[in-house]
Amino acid sequence: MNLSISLGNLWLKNPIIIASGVFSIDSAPYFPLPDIGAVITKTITPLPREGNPSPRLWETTGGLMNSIGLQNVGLKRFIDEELPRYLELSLPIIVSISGEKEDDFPQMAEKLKDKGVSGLELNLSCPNVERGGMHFGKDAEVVKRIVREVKRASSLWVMPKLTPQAPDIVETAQAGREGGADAVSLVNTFLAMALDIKTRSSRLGTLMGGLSGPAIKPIALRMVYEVAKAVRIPVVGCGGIMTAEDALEFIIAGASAVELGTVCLLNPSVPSEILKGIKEFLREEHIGDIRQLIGSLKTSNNG
Amino acid sequence: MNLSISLGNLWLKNPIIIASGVFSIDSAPYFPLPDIGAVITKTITPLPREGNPSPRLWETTGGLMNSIGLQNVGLKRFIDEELPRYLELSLPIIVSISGEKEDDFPQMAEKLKDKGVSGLELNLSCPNVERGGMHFGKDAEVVKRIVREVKRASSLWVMPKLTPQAPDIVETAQAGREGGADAVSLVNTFLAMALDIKTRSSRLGTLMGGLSGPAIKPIALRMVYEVAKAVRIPVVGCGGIMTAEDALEFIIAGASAVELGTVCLLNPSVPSEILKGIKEFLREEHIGDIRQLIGSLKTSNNG
Amino acid sequence: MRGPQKAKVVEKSFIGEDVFILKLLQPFIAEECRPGQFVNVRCSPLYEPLLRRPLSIFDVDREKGEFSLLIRIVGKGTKLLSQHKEGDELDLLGPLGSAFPYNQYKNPLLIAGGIGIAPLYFLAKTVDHPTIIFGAKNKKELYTLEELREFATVLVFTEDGSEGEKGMATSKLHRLILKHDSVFACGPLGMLREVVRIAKEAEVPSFISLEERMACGFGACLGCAVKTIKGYKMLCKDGPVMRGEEVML
Amino acid sequence: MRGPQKAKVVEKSFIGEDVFILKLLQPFIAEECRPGQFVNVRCSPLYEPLLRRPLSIFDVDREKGEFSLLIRIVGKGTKLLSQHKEGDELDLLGPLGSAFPYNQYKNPLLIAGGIGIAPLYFLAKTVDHPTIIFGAKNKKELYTLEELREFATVLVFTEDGSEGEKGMATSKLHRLILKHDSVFACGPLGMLREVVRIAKEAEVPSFISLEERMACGFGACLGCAVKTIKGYKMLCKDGPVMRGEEVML
Ligand SMILES: Cc1cc2nc3c(=O)[nH]c(=O)nc-3n(C[C@H](O)[C@H](O)[C@H](O)COP(=O)(O)OP(=O)(O)OC[C@H]3O[C@@H](n4cnc5c(N)ncnc54)[C@H](O)[C@@H]3O)c2cc1C
Ligand SMILES: Cc1cc2nc3c(=O)[nH]c(=O)nc-3n(C[C@H](O)[C@H](O)[C@H](O)COP(=O)(O)OP(=O)(O)OC[C@H]3O[C@@H](n4cnc5c(N)ncnc54)[C@H](O)[C@@H]3O)c2cc1C
Ligand SMILES: Cc1cc2nc3c(=O)[nH]c(=O)nc-3n(C[C@H](O)[C@H](O)[C@H](O)COP(=O)(O)O)c2cc1C
Ligand SMILES: Cc1cc2nc3c(=O)[nH]c(=O)nc-3n(C[C@H](O)[C@H](O)[C@H](O)COP(=O)(O)O)c2cc1C
Ligand code: FES
Ligand code: FES
Repeated sequence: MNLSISLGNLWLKNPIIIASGVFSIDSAPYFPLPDIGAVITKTITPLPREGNPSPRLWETTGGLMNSIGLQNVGLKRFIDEELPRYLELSLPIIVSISGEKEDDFPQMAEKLKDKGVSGLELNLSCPNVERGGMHFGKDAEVVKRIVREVKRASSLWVMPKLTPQAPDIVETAQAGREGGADAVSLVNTFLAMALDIKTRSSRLGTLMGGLSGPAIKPIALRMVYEVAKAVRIPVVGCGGIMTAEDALEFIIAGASAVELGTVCLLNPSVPSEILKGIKEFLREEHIGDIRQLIGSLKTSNNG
Repeated sequence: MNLSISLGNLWLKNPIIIASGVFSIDSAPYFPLPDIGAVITKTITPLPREGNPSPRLWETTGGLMNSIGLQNVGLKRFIDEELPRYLELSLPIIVSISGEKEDDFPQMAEKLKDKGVSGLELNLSCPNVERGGMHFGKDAEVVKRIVREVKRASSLWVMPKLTPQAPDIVETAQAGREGGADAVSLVNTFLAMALDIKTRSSRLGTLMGGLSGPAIKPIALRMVYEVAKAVRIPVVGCGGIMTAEDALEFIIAGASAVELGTVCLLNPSVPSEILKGIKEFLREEHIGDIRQLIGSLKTSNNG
Repeated sequence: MRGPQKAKVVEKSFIGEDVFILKLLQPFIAEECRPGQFVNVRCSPLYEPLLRRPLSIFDVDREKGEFSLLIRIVGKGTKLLSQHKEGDELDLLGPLGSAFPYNQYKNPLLIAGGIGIAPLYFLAKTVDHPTIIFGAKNKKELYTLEELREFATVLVFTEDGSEGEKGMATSKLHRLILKHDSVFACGPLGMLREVVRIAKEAEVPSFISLEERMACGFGACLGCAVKTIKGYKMLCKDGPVMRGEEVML
Repeated sequence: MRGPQKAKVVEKSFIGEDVFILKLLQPFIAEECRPGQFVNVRCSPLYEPLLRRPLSIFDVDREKGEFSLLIRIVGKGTKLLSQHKEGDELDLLGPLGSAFPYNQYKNPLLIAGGIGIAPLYFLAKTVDHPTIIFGAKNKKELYTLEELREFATVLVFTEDGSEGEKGMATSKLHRLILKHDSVFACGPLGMLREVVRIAKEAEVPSFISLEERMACGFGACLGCAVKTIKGYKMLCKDGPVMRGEEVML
């Protein structure tokens, strides 16, 4: 049975990727590393960021809202202190990067290019200070430019991560491909709010947070389907995946691999359970190669 | 204690509105009519529609996907057979209308203008056959034009219902106001998918369905906040409201009234429970008039 | 107003590995319900599962104001229901839907497949001198057979022959049906198709209890559409009991 | 790998209207845990509530491989936990977080407010000749006071004077603290602020167990941020026991 897949030039032994923001190098002992296809780091920015004030979490029906605020040690300390430890995990390591202006992305890529990482995920769901705080990922032209500059600055494998707040996520994905992306991942969290009715203020330390978890799965799945159908580079699906069945739905809808986010927080062993479930399904269905499932959705009977 | 609110020219004894699609005239006995501020009918189209093939429902974590497909008896039979029974309920009746081309909207408004209804909600989350099936509500210019033509064709109170699939929901709301809308309501369902991994096909009789219920609440609340902040006409909030606390969150975020959708399907008595909860809250907080709460969100401490 | 009601769990008893009977105290429903109708039950006070679950009325004790449900655990809702204890309160809507037209026919033939016995047990108790064909995979799945035999003529079929005749519930239907003026059935879709086909051939009217995913259960959402020769009907309101000749199975 | 563990419910007993003790069989955690640490518990196999709930280790019986939690019902997660029966399995992660530095100090003073007794009970059992100030609203909320008195010197305060001295747990702290080389506290935020303030004045190091909303509990999500003089720390990893002087309460 073959479980390996390739995302352009990046080969993974199985399609299970740990999403950005739910793994830290110190928490590695909680994860079943041998069963994981790749790990994406928490998003790194050029300079250290202390993150948002607490509370940073709020639970909703089937969902989790977070406003971590990209807390991270900054690129330099990441490269010096954390990356060597990541590379010891013997797993493909994809570094998630972000910045405050377009130039930050290629500059970071340049510094990461010969450090042994397997690729970059571009977190575009953050405010572009040069553009009045509009998120990079909402403007297809900006996405194309950032991807192109990153590819120019390094020979690394590059995957922009699309935000569901984009006016047209298919267009953004196309722009990524035109910029030279090796793959696209989607979705990042949905911008959301929750209020404390007594204090008339946000439940979080910030006004809004990002919604993740099973609540968003049906919307994320639809977006992955739309993008995979339209764009001719590999798609990595993400959003509310909790079980092997969920992961298989994304693959059938067109994803070549999946990212697990929130579910890792409630159960870091989940990659093993999902891998096992996928294997059982393939066995039961007599499918020898997981790649046969990618995009195998039948849409004939329904519009 | 005052619970009444006004949506432009439309006065409601309380802010609780039954959303389109979860009430039928035959199911009226299941609802606590005296506690309801207004009822919106299931969307009516110019001609009868038989709706989509079954299955039309799929349950997700905290959510409900539906693909009813605007099954309805058509405007003529609605006016002749159903509307008289609606008007007997002694409640403000808002008729939800939709069509397949822009002209359908003013034509329907014209036919409804002297029939005793309290107003119209324009369901813009349906395919525009003149434009390759793109939903009306995704194009701000189209929204403005439809509202303007509807206002021209009748003197009825008009509220476009915004779709969360719009590229920029604030812009669409603005367009509605510019067209002369008396209020805007949001949100309609989120386009979503769910797959049967064994058959590799949709769980619904159609490829996609609309997601509603508590799963979408945090996103809907954020959108209501953004629209209410930007647009100077009353906003009616909708999306995943299950409890009095949820309703109050929408009001604090800027909604003048709320629509209850999915929750009515699991508990048609819920309007009474929510009304009671709102009253208790106002009493505890020593607020004499619900209008004091509208848009009372404090955003000072957080960005 | 016909909103949700509270019902108290009087008794819960497992009668198979994954099948149990829930006896509930709810005088209004016990008084009003007719065989074929169902209740729509909230399985948890939380939002998972979000929707109610439709369950047929299996038995009634009008004097005590009680009625029972016969439930097979198939997923999270029925699992949660199986964890209720005596004294717990359940939130339900009902009675809902159409009943078998038992007083329009003198001599109906009843047919149940497996868990499909649920509405037919109540029906069998309601009609005079009932004859019922009861089919199941095996002896273990002939739920409440003993009790049924106390008041009905039961013809038993099992697929493995572990009780009664070996075969499907419908295997002798074409002969048995001749003595009856109607057929009332509930069971798996395959069985219902056979029932309708045979009844049509014999020119006997058939009434079958169907299943479809539901949200409201009271005709508000138009979610439980069933295709019939007259267009879509709502299973929760126009059904769950429908004329066999009309449904497009 | 340190993934989630299964634990069997050995005993559940209510010790107040909305407070109960859950005794669990889980040899690994019972062996490894130190006072102040917590476990992160899945309250339902479904996704509501979605996240685990952090609960301090209240007592341990290492020989039997058992440990206990003292839980107050405040919402849906703790409510679901209260419905577990003996023999049920629970899914939990732990032991997590930092412990009180009980072996670095000879003569600590323990202070608990209400349900804050949970980690301090275990701590009191661990240190030699413990002295503990135990405050609560009233007598009823002095959970496990009797048991505590069997092995500790307990100074009791209640706000309504229904047991011990009338007043707050911290009312005499400025005097009592002088005989001790450290303070270990858990309780409501107001109390902790007072403890830290008084300890600072007395120049005695204080260690307090804090609360913050958590998702993972093992340092992965950076969600449980607590502001300290050294920037944000993660309560689940750098805490829940933190140095009073460092936290910005
Ligand atoms: C009118 C009516 C009467 C019924 N009476 C009974 C009864 O008396 N006893 C009984 O045990 N069951 C009865 N059912 C079926 C029962 O409603 C389903 O088994 C139940 O809803 C499953 O819920 P769940 O949460 O346990 O399973 P889920 O987790 O929702 O699903 C488990 C499996 O059951 C399927 N399923 C879910 N809902 C339905 C449904 N409405 N119809 C068919 N399959 C479904 C799902 O597709 C899935 O494969 C009846 C159904 C209807 C429509
Ligand atoms: C390290 C740590 C140890 C704890 N130890 C214990 C213990 O031993 N015994 C005990 O009874 N409780 C303890 N708590 C508190 C316990 O975690 C919360 O009471 C529980 O998570 C509430 O869950 P719920 O689903 O019942 O309530 P919810 O429905 O989630 O919320 C009910 C109320 O509790 C508040 N709440 C929810 N989570 C927390 C939290 N983490 N901290 C503070 N308030 C919260 C909510 O804001 C809300 O007002 C501890 C908390 C932490 C962080
Ligand atoms: C606590 C938390 C922190 C996150 N941090 C990041 C991040 O730093 N960078 C990023 O691109 N996405 C981040 N995400 C988003 C996830 O990677 C993922 O896209 C999203 O949560 C949807 O997937 P899920 O529903 O499986 O969680 C974060 C999500 C959570 C819950
Ligand atoms: C079964 C069902 C049918 C619906 N039909 C309509 C409809 O005909 N017209 C419309 O504008 N919205 C329709 N809606 C959308 C609701 O009015 C509402 O906008 C949406 O469900 C979000 O609110 P909720 O989460 O409270 O359900 C329907 C929703 C459901 C669940
Ligand atoms: S379930 Fe809602 S109409 Fe039948
Ligand atoms: S709860 Fe996730 S880092 Fe502390």
